[in-house]
Amino acid sequence: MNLHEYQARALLKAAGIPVPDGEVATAPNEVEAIAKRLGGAVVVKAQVHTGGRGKAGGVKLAKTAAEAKRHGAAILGMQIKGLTVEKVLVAPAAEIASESYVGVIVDRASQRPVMMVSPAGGVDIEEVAAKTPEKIFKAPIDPRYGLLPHQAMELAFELYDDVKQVRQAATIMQQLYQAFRDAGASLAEINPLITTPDGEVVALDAKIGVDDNELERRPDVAALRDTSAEDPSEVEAREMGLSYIPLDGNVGCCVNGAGLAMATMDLVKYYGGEPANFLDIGGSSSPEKVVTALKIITADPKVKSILFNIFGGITRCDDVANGIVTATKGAKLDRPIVIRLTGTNEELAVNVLTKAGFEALTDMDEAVQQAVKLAREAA
Amino acid sequence: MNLHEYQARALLKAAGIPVPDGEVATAPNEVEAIAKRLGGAVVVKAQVHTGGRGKAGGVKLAKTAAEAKRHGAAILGMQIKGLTVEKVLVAPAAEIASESYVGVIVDRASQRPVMMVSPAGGVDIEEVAAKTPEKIFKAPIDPRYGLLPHQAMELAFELYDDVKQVRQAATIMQQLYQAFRDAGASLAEINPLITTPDGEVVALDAKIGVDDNELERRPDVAALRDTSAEDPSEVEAREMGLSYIPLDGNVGCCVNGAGLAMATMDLVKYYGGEPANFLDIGGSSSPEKVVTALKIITADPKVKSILFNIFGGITRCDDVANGIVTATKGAKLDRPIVIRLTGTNEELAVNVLTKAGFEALTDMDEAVQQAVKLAREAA
Amino acid sequence: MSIFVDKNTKLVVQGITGRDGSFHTRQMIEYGTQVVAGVTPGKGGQTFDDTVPIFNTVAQAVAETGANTSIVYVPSRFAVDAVLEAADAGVALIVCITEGLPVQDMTRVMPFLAERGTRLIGPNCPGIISPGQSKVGIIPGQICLEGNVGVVSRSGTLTYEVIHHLTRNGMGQSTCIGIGGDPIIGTNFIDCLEAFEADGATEAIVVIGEIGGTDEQNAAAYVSEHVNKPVVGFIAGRTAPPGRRMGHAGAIISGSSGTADEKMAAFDAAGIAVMERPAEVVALLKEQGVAA
Amino acid sequence: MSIFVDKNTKLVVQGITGRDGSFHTRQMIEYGTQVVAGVTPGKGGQTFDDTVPIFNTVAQAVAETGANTSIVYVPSRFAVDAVLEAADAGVALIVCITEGLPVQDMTRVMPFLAERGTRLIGPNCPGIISPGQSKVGIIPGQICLEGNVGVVSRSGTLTYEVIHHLTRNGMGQSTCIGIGGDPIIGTNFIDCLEAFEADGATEAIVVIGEIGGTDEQNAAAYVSEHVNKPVVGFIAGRTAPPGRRMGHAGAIISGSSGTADEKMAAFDAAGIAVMERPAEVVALLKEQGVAA
Repeated sequence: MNLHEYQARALLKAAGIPVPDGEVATAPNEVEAIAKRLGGAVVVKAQVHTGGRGKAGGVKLAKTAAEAKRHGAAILGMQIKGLTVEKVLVAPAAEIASESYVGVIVDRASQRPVMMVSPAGGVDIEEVAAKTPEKIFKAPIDPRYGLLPHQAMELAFELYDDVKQVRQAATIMQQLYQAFRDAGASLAEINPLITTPDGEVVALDAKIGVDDNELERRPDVAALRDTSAEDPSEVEAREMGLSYIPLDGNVGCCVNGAGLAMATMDLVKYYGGEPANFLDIGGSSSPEKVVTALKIITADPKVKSILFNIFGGITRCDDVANGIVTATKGAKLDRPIVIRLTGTNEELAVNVLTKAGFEALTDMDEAVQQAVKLAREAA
Repeated sequence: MNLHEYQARALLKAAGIPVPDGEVATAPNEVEAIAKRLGGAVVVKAQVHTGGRGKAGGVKLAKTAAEAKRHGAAILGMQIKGLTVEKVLVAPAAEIASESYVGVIVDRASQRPVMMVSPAGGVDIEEVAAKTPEKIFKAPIDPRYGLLPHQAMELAFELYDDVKQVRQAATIMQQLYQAFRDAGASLAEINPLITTPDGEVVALDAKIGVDDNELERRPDVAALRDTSAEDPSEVEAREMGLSYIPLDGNVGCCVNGAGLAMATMDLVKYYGGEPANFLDIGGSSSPEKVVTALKIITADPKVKSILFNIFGGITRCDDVANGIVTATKGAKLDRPIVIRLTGTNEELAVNVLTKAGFEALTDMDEAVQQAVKLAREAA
Repeated sequence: MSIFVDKNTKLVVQGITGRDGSFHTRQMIEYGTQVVAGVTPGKGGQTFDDTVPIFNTVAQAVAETGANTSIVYVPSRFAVDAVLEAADAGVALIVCITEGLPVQDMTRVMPFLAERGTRLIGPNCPGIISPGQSKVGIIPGQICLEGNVGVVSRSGTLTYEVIHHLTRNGMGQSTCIGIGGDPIIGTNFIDCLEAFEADGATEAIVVIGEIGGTDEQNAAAYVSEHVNKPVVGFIAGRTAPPGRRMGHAGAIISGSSGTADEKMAAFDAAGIAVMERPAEVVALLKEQGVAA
Repeated sequence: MSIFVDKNTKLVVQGITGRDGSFHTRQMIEYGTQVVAGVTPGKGGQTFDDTVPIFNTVAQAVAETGANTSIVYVPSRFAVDAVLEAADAGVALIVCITEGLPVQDMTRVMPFLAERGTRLIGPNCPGIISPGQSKVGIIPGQICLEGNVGVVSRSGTLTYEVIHHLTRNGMGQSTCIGIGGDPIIGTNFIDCLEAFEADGATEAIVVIGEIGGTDEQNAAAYVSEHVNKPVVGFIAGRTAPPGRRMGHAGAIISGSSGTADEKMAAFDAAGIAVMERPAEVVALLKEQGVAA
């Protein structure tokens, strides 16, 4: 789960990191009021879960409250990479003497958190890593000890010469790691970490990604989820325990297991089609989950054919078959469906489906080819 | 630094451990008022930094508030092992179904904290360990992980059969370890941990010893120090950075270094005398410290002769000499003094002392023998 | 022969009386796995299905039954401690089926296991099966066949799909292992490749990867240096969009890194025959000289 | 020869510009110790007394100067991290003079050092000197004499007293080491006994213990099994009352355990000649056949 910039800023502030003031607005009038309260020039920043806000026109500088209001009106409601801007952050425009990057991630290869810093801040850090890797400095963190003071100091000396700024940055890194721990984050970064003309070290922009597996034990963090910033179908799927990601194609996929779901999408593409979504109904599937899955898939107007690919293990094929039958009992499906089932209770499932007038296949390649063909014919 | 029972109870309560109500009183009237508030039978317990309160008559059961007041009057002001009782804890008398012991200490041998439990609670745990070691169960704690849930459960299954009580005890152990961590303790124990007739697990008495080295960074814990419960001369010594422990002998000792101070005491005994105290003036000694040291030693009426034993290293012998001269400038010492100095700036020191009319020796055995002889002559 | 589990595997089931634990314990026993003990705190002294003794703690179970392997079915909020408990009790292998373990917790679990020399498979995995010998996990026994192909995968049902093709075509398996879909897992591809290479019963290896991370690239490098047996590979997620978790917590393309194309290229460069479709597994193995 | 420090010791001083650090650095240089670097964050690039380069971090100091040993003089609230920093920087030996380190912190420091194979002497110790070769700490150099008696002690000035007797009587020392007065210390009696036993220059060993803990008892057991060189011992605190800390955080009799009598009895049982007074050290060594 990604947090909005304003949420991440609040967590960093709570951890003691110096962050400029700033408030969130959902309407141009609010933007104006906040800008007045702050006084001076402000920056109006779209709060959406995607990068490249600046390039898309979602970040604007305003010298007056009236100008801030105009920017607010332009940015609120704007579409950035398919997401609608519902909120903007209004913050004082900072004077910047230098820009650095400070971030902590869980590194898969070393199986540890790693603190990374770069004196080349304010730009895409992946680009820095790719083009000038010598400008990235890392400290592996033993999570049993946390980020040790000397590790933070060693990194901070790569950013600054002034020992006062070095100590400030080292403290900020330790606070950032603490925020990362406390939020159950998989990523927490400050980009840029700036120095002001009078030498203070301040976090200007913040990004925190939370490990979904942490949410159960961190209700305060879970409460930060902003479903208004998400696709409603994804929200509905998640609430039913389904894993759903909409895509651009026309073959709606419903699969048990993430790997098989990806392999199914890939096979759709292999046979000349385009998958309309990733959808994993999970291990312990019930007929109810299948009903929801079908509802979500059919709600997508781009979908021209529906493909079920089920390899029964814990998932019982008859549960899936019953779900399909239940979901289509009221209203007949308006798009063709191809069902592939094999494994646990395969025979029961075929029985259920045949009785309800559905055909059931057992071979994955055959099913995918048929679904692609039907989508092409319907298009 | 040892905490009083009532302070330890408060820390455990703050950590979430079920502890019966109870309040502290310094006067019999207060005892009565608390007993009234609590209602029912109460126990009045002397709050002193020593064991064996019960045997000394410092713990009494009262059925009525009036009886509680009488007990309060008897116990307040009582002497237990040389300590005056200034405070009593008044707590409800608990009904006890079973008594266990739960404690955590820093184990020197394994260099780890160790959680210890015993179903034989309510008695001196050292005795249990000596006589029935099979009734003591231990779990070494990796401080990087803390007391793990399964470790607490394993120990709790040694105390109880009922899984509800097992879980309660396991939770209490984890809370106890947390309190131990948070207080910077070297020991934290609950003895007894009782079950009530209706099956609840409750901490009846608590003991916490804090590592003095933790106090600098834990001002809240340091604030719990009750100097009224200590020997005033020890308090004064500590505030000057001296380490002082009064004993029963008549040769007052002033030494630099703890090991040498003990060896000096031992040598006093070896030559037939009795040391009046342990006193280490520490490494970086100043004339001021020496003045305080002499003041503390001479304030003890049992002291018949004074022995300085200084091996100069970081400690400069002339600092010590100047301290002795300063301290005796106003009023001549009313007891004989023997001074042994060797090491850093020995010659300067001898000069200073000789000018002021003191003799200076360089051999430890010789000095100790002289001090013992002088004490014996004065006695 | 086989890797990690075999006829000598003596299993303790953590969470044996739970919904998943009891169901799969019966399946494992039916398959022939030596399930010697179960653990549910407070049920110590009882017996599961009149056959398996239940203990309050893993330490007791190990002491009483000599269990050398543990499987964890407990709910996610208890699973981290269950793994640590099994490691403290001294089992050599822990298989953690439970999903949903926080990744920061896993960064603390791994050095704990390393200090004790304990192998973990998973979490969030289907477990491991050595056909004809022992099944520790949830891989359906009836789709497997005793044989000489080693299968290792980050996935569950996709693995079944591949195993299914092998079995239908008479290609049995030495061991099939699902290493799990999380970003941090106890046993990775290289661990399995090393074991398969050393295993006398394994003649060829199937590696099933997916997007996210660099485990497949590392595996490829390992294969080209240390593996002499034929290796066939598949990568799921060629159509996955970047920046989105595809069900598995670990299946995410971060920026431009961890794509299927990059992994397939790494396989190819290492001499691993890359399948375009799961159904190609049999044909590719035959091309590598493996007999059905 | 000697133990732990010698002519090849290249020392980095942590806290070189502090009050104690600067004073003792000058003393060590005067004694002949190779002080190759100092560390004070923010003073990197400066030079101490025009001779010793100062660095911002220990890692830099080690990288630039090849320092293999570190000494910690920083105030107690920074000392734990200073020790960890030196270990991370890869020095083989850390001597921590600073006192006042919380014992719970030490329980976390010890496994950190063990993982890195770093030896710690101290904390709360006077350090170590190999007369004529190198002095790392605060033991006064002028009271020492090159020779073949190894001295190990939990104390500071009491050790000086014993060394003084040795030197005045012509009995030189191979190495004198103060292991510190805290309950948890990096190097204990056994570590030193093992090293002295293996050291060609050491012919006899003096062990100076005190009340509290069981280190002396363990040392005695070790001596009777593994040490063939003559050992002479002293225990301070025969007159110490139980339950009181005698200056050193570790010098406390808990209940009835850790008394001087019990330690002296253990020494005696192990064949260690026990001094009644520090002044007896020379006579007892001579009885053991050590020549002045």
